Amino acid sequence: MSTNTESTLQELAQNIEGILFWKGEAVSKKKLIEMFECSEGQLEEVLKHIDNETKNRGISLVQTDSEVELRTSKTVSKTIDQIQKDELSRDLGKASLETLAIVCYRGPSTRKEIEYVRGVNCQSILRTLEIRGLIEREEEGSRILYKPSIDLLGHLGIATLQELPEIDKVKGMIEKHEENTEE
Amino acid sequence: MSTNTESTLQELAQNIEGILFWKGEAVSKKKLIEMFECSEGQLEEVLKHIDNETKNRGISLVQTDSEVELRTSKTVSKTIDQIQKDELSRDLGKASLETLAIVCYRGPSTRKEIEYVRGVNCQSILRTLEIRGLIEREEEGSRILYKPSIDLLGHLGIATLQELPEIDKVKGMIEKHEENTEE
Amino acid sequence: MPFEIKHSAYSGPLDLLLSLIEKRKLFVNDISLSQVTEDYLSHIKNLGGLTEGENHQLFPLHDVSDFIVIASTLILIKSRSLLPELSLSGEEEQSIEDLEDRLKEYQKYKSLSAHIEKLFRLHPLFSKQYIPPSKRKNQTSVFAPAKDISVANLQSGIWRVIESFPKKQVLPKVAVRKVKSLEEVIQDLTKRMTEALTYSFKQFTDGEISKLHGMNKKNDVEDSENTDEKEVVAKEQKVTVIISFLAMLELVKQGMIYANQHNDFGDILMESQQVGTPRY
Repeated sequence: MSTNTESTLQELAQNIEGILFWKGEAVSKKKLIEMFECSEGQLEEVLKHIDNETKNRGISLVQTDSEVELRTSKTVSKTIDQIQKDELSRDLGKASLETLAIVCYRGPSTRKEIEYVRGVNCQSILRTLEIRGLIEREEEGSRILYKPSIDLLGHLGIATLQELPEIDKVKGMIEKHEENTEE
Repeated sequence: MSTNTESTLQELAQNIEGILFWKGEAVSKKKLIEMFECSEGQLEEVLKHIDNETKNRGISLVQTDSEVELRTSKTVSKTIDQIQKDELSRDLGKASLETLAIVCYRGPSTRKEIEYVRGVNCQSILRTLEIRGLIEREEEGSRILYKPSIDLLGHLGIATLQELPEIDKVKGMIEKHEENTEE
Repeated sequence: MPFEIKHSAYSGPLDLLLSLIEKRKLFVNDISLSQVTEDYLSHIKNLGGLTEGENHQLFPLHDVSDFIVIASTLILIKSRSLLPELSLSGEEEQSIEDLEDRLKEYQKYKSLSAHIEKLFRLHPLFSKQYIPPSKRKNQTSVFAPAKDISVANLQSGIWRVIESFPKKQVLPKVAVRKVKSLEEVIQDLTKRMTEALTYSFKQFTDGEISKLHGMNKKNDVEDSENTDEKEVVAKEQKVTVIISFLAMLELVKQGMIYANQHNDFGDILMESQQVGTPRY
């Protein structure tokens, strides 16, 4: 019984890793669940398994809440950077940096929320970042939320948002703040 | 000494696996030896190592005498064939239709131009449209232009794009949008 | 006071405000806010005073209105710090608290954005390279149309795209109202401050009288005389500050004129050159 579950998991892991490799781009978790008729819990377990197996390897698993992608590992970036002809600019403007910091650290945010924090109209910067593929919109009821894309995580060299520096501290602060304001 | 060699080997394995993943196609062994300034023996050792690590995984190493490539494992190929079939027959949906419409109405366009008009990153959608044979790329110097395929025109039942309804009006509006924001 | 930093160096009013505070090595609170009010106002005055040749540095008008809205709250804070006698409405108190909170919140994300800046493309994780079908080995080209591909669907698709084009920047109604209310705030404050000032002068005069009185009475006690003298000096300084502040308010009011003029046009599209034309 237990071996059976394990072998199913192993098989699922193989399949999902294969699909992710074949796709070569971000795949939505919802789609994977549909594809393999598995539960969300099973998928998370499988992804954890793949993530573990790819530790210290040349390939790594990058994840957001909704998507997952196989990418090269941090160790390989230098080598590829050297091979790649077109050097990508490392410069992001102030408006971009602030907006990205908000969606990364604060979590998915509406345009209004981002504008409240930044104190300026953000219509055009959000459009620019969306065109560059650094942020994505997600519809939640009638609200449109902006959130980091997998490509942004790739650019930042992190596998999940949890790897962002200071993220735990900030998350704690935000929760505390919200508790306070609720009073 | 031995640990040092091992760590070098480990690092080399990571890099080579990463490069093979990133390339997504067969790479000549000679090139890898040049790239990493290693010996043939070292390369063989590394490839053996990667081959071992990818046993029972979704990705596996395929080798000839002169070339090496990462591919999806055989066990997964059936699943992938099925998924590919499903994907190729699936309806396009709103986002893809919008992108395809831009390519048709605007005429040959770079990815940047398409994204600018749509206001959203279109990389993944353009790939899907290309894989389905709905659009084709045309290389013009270093630029890549996307245009509707002849098969698509046939499917739409039109001889030229000029036959698209409201084409002049739409073109004018797109041009106006592009002029406005360029300032 | 000329600003050595170009306007484009700020991503918005909170950025400007924060950098003014940090330049003085202060913490964000109502005291530091009142200390940088003049710097801030002289800065936004410059926003309207740029020559046309420099107009690439201009903010779109809706951004200018964002700057002005913050200015209104700063003026309240400054007024209160200068004249504690000035009573503020609940709403005014709230706007001061909100600004402090917002600035602290903004400060947090601004400092976090340094991590993003540092990490961005430092050691990126790469996707598998995409190889177009035309460049793949042993791959036959496919044509896989879908049921929903039709001329009609392309037509409706392109219209959805056109409808999603960003609308030209129209001065938002809310901002117009806020800009208007800023002028009201200034007029109102000028009036209230003049009244409070009169009261201060009265106090000042009273002080003078009591001082004279004291001098007459305790001619021989030097210490108390000194204390009184200090008090007078302090009050004189205060009055000077208030007078210069009122003069400054005038300047701001003049600065407002250009924003007001836009108001007259109502919801008209804003051209940066119009914004750039100096109005004083």
